[in-house]
Amino acid sequence: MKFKLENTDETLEGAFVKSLGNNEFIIKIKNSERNLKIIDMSYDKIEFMLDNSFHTTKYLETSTSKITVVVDGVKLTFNKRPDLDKIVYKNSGMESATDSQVSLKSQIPGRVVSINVSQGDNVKKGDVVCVLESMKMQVSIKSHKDGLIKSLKVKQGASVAKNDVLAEIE
Amino acid sequence: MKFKLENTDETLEGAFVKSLGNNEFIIKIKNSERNLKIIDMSYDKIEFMLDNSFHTTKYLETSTSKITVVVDGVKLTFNKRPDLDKIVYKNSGMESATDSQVSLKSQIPGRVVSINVSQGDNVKKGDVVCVLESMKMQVSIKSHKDGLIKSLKVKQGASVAKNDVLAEIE
Amino acid sequence: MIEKILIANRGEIAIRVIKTCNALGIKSVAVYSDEDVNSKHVKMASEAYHIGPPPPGQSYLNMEKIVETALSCGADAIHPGYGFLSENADFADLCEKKKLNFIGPSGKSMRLCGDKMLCKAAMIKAKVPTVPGSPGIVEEVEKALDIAHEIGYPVMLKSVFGGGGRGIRLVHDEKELRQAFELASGESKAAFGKSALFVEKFLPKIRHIEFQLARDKHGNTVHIFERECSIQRRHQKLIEMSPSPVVDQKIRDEIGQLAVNATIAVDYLNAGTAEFLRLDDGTFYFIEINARLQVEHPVTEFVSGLDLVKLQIDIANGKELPFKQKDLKVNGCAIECRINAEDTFLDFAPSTGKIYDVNIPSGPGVRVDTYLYPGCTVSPYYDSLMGKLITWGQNFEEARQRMQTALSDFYIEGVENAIPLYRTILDSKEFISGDLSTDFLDRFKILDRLQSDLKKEASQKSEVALAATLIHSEFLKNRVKSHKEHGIRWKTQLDRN
Amino acid sequence: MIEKILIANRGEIAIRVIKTCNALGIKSVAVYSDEDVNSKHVKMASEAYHIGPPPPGQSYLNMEKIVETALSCGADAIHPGYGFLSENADFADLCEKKKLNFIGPSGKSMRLCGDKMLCKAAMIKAKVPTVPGSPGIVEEVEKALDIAHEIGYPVMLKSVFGGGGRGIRLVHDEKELRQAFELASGESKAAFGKSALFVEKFLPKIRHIEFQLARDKHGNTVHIFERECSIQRRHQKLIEMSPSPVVDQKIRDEIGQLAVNATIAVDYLNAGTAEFLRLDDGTFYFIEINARLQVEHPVTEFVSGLDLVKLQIDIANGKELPFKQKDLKVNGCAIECRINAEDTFLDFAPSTGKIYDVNIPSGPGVRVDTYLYPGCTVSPYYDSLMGKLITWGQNFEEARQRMQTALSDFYIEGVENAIPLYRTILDSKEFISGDLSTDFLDRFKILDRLQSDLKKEASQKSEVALAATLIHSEFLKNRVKSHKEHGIRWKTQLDRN
Repeated sequence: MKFKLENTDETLEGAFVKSLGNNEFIIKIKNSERNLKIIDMSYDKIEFMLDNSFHTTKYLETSTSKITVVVDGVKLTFNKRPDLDKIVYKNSGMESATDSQVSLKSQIPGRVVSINVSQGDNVKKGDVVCVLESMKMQVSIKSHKDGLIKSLKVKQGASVAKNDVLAEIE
Repeated sequence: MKFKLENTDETLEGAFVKSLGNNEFIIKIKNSERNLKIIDMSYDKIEFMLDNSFHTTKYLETSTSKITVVVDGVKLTFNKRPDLDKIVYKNSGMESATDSQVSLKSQIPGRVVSINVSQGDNVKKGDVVCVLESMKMQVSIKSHKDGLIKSLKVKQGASVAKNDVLAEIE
Repeated sequence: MIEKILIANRGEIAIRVIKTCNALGIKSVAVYSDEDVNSKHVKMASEAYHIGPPPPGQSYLNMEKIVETALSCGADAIHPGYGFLSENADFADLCEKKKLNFIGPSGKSMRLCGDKMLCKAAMIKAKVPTVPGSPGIVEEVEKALDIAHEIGYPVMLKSVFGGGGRGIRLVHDEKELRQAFELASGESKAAFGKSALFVEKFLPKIRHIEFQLARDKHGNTVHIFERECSIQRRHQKLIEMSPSPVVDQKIRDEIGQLAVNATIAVDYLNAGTAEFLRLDDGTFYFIEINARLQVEHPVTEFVSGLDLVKLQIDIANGKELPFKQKDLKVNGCAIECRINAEDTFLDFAPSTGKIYDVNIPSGPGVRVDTYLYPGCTVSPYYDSLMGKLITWGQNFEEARQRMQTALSDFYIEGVENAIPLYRTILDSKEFISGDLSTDFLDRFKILDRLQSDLKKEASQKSEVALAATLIHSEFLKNRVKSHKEHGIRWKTQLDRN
Repeated sequence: MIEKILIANRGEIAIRVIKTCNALGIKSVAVYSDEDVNSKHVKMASEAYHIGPPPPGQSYLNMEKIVETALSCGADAIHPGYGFLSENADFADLCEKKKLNFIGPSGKSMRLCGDKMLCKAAMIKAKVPTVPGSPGIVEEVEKALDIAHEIGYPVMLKSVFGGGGRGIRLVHDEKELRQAFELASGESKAAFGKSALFVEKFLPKIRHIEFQLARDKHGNTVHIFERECSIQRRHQKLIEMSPSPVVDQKIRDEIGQLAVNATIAVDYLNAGTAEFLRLDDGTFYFIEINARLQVEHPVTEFVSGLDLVKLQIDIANGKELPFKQKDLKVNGCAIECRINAEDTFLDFAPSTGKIYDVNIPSGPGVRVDTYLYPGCTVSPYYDSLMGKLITWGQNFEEARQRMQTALSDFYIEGVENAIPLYRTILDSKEFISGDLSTDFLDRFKILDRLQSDLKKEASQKSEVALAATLIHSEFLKNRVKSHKEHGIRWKTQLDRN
């Protein structure tokens, strides 16, 4: 297996080398052999010693293309397809919407308090499209680009989940 | 269901009366109706409101004849056969061996450090039969009655579990 | 004497009050909405009563229902916690009318504290210095624009109601002021049924320093030192500490006396807080009295050794304060980090959902007040405070080190939270040197540093993560889906040779 | 300066040391036997090394292996905790020889403290009053019988080694003395390879009061107040507190000075404890110096505000004590209950096994030092101390109330423990009034009261238990077996109408 740390040139490669029995293994990371001892394992959690340090890992999400793990409290995501091998940081704040996207999505769960635009309106990037309420706070949802409100997907009073589409802007 | 609190004359009787839906029920305890609302339930633990107080119960041991529950941290055992309905107290210290018992059992887990009697010896109640070591302590196991050592069931150096028979004394 | 207290609140503060009730042998009564049937305060209280559906207006803000519940279950007192009805003068009055001992100030005093304009006037009379700004309430946006124009942008738009940072908005120009005015009116109307905003000069690089107060029915009044609460986001406190790095005993005595004067000026009763702004030149301005127990009261408990909830109950029972001002000495240093359910990188937007796993730190000088347990839910209906991590040390450095260790041990799975942010802040030389201000996060580009810290941390853990991924592909790959679906915890069959 | 500490111990004390290491940025190294691969200290340390099979003699007492591990992993210091090698002078010497900074006294001083006879002589020379008793070691049981006859029964048979109450036996007659002599020799030989017993007059209704000591490499010596440790079973402490109800500042100064003199008399280094017996007439007799950190050190940490492990590390680094005797003031009151795995009603016999569930209390003024977590194991190979519950209050009554609340919240499923006993003790008027002595349990028939309390509690909970049993028979009866076997946690299908 091979993957790359995003925004760095560091490449990581690893493989199982052999079993020593008694839940101990030799693995290879970055061409050096390391001792791995599995202490406990359940469907979503593994406790192991890597050389002489204890680690807890939880598998939050696993699919054929990626795996999200929490290692000693630190969350990391690997894309497993070779062409996409990389770690995507949690909380990187880098996945904001771009101009090419049509959908304005809600990044928080909440209730729609007001809708400030109508279908067919022209909006500029940063204009308030609607206002959501969650945890006693009112949060203005702003247009992610200049464009025309093609359609509104929510009504006043409705509840929206995170990533629900609020409006389509072209 | 009916059972008796040991050492008291208090008798408890209870039954389900009806379901109110939404996990709420009317039950009857000591002839008075009580409101029961089940909050959460797994195979060995139940959380419920009885009238207006929250309770957690864990089922430690359940069989056809008895059930041991921990109610809000307090352990109680019910014998369910009608002729034996009673609560046996945890830690009551009342279940000590009697003269009629032959087997001298270990009440602790440990390792046999020494055996102080031989088969055929006469012992008096309180004489040290053997010494066990557990948790860095040496504990003398004393004869529970006057009698003759019929057989020894353990050897020096052996490990014994709680309730293992150490010797038979007649 | 109070024998049974209904706690008109939820979450960590309800639990906090229950703990003191338990220690004192006082019965505690929880109330809960449909959303909270599984919440920890319900499980811990002696009794618990359902009071309505999830929206606060229909449950935790439903004063008639709460008072009725208290009366029918035989409670003799009500502790309001913070938020919800805690600063609602009508509720305090209603309790008094129904002969329920309201653990807090009188409705009259609360009204005076809550009306920022009347309060300001009382302070000016009592010679307590206040922030220069607009003379009174501004009803129309056009009026606000005029005032802002007069005193110059940026200005702060504030709500007479609210508190805890809510309803405060910084605006830089006319357009922002118009938008903010509309939003603030809306929020205020939604929460309090009416809107009342005012404008104040924006003061740059200020510290938020507040004094804990206590006043008994006999008029004895003390301050229990200051708390520095300058680390904020969107005008809400994130980190609090006592003592403040810029308050020595001389300043403590001086501003503490102003705080005491402020308390007397509004005829305050019970525990409260006088909030001040401190400018870089050392000037203190009174801003408001928070007529309740504060979220950050544990830092004061650590450095004073007092149980403030017990003190509140004693005062409500009519007892005299068991100490004089001179008996109170700051012992060591305490720091609190608020553990909010919010996404640091999404401008601290709320994050809600089920908590799959949680590890709560412990150790010498570590205290955690929280409602979290594995399997609980962080609800979108209520505020984002899941808990508070408080550490104490003989001095600031020891408290800081213990906080760092405890933060590393604090693990919450299920919602975003600011624990990584706090680690970055606590590691910063500016925090260590005490160079604090309410714009700390922006001034030192803390979020950029956090991103770099997270990258570093990810890089440090990458080899371990790789090992874990190897294990996964070797042993678990084909099992996870099916087992997760059935919720089965299984032990793997590794070779046992 | 120390940068990496190997902790030659396990359980709660290893965890305690790791926590201070973490706060100070010092790397921690755990060692573990086969039995402890799943133990919490292994999980928490920066690094962990396997040192042998379960029996202590082959792992935690294997000094060569431990020193070798320390050297190969680059540790520069060793913290011995308590028990195991902590008071082994040869181990201290070996560390010194291998240039490992042993965090404790020198081997020479330890030998003097450990040899109760030499120590007694040193104390007599230093004018520290000691218990009247036998002049030296008694090698033969016949000699012991002669001495006992001379001073009169009952007498105490004690081991020169041991400590923490082990190897101390009260005997009332010749027969008991013979049996006890044999057992004590055996234990001592098993643990230390040799036996050395002595006889002392039994003193009735005594209190056990000890003074925490600290001495740096520059000869600065202080005591950090007393701890009252009179509540015991089989001569082992159950409950400790500071301050003692019978020690005022005058007595503290006076006996504290004796403790300091004792420390200097044996040229002690680092943290230690001078143990005294106090008779009903107020006489104090020195009994021994415990050349290590004590189990009960947290009560002193609470009332002094000090981190004693940090202090130990600072002293080992050659630093001067950062305070003088006059700077140290008792702040409030702290109580500790030892949470042992033992069956109160089986004469406190060990109870071992898997911990299926545990709830650890928390709250203001509550500290828990423990290795317990759900799923861990209490091993028969090591001692029965699973953890310690410590509470602090502004005064004794507040500490006691907090302890009661915390005890009710402490739940351990899997082994017997003394939590119910502590609740009975803490509720007793004799404990509340401070009428303590080492025979407290017998003198006030506490176990009888406990039985009555347990009955009362069971009776109070019987209706709830009945409800739970009804639920079981209605919904779970036929499911428990099969699901438990498969380890499946399932949600029941209740009616959702």
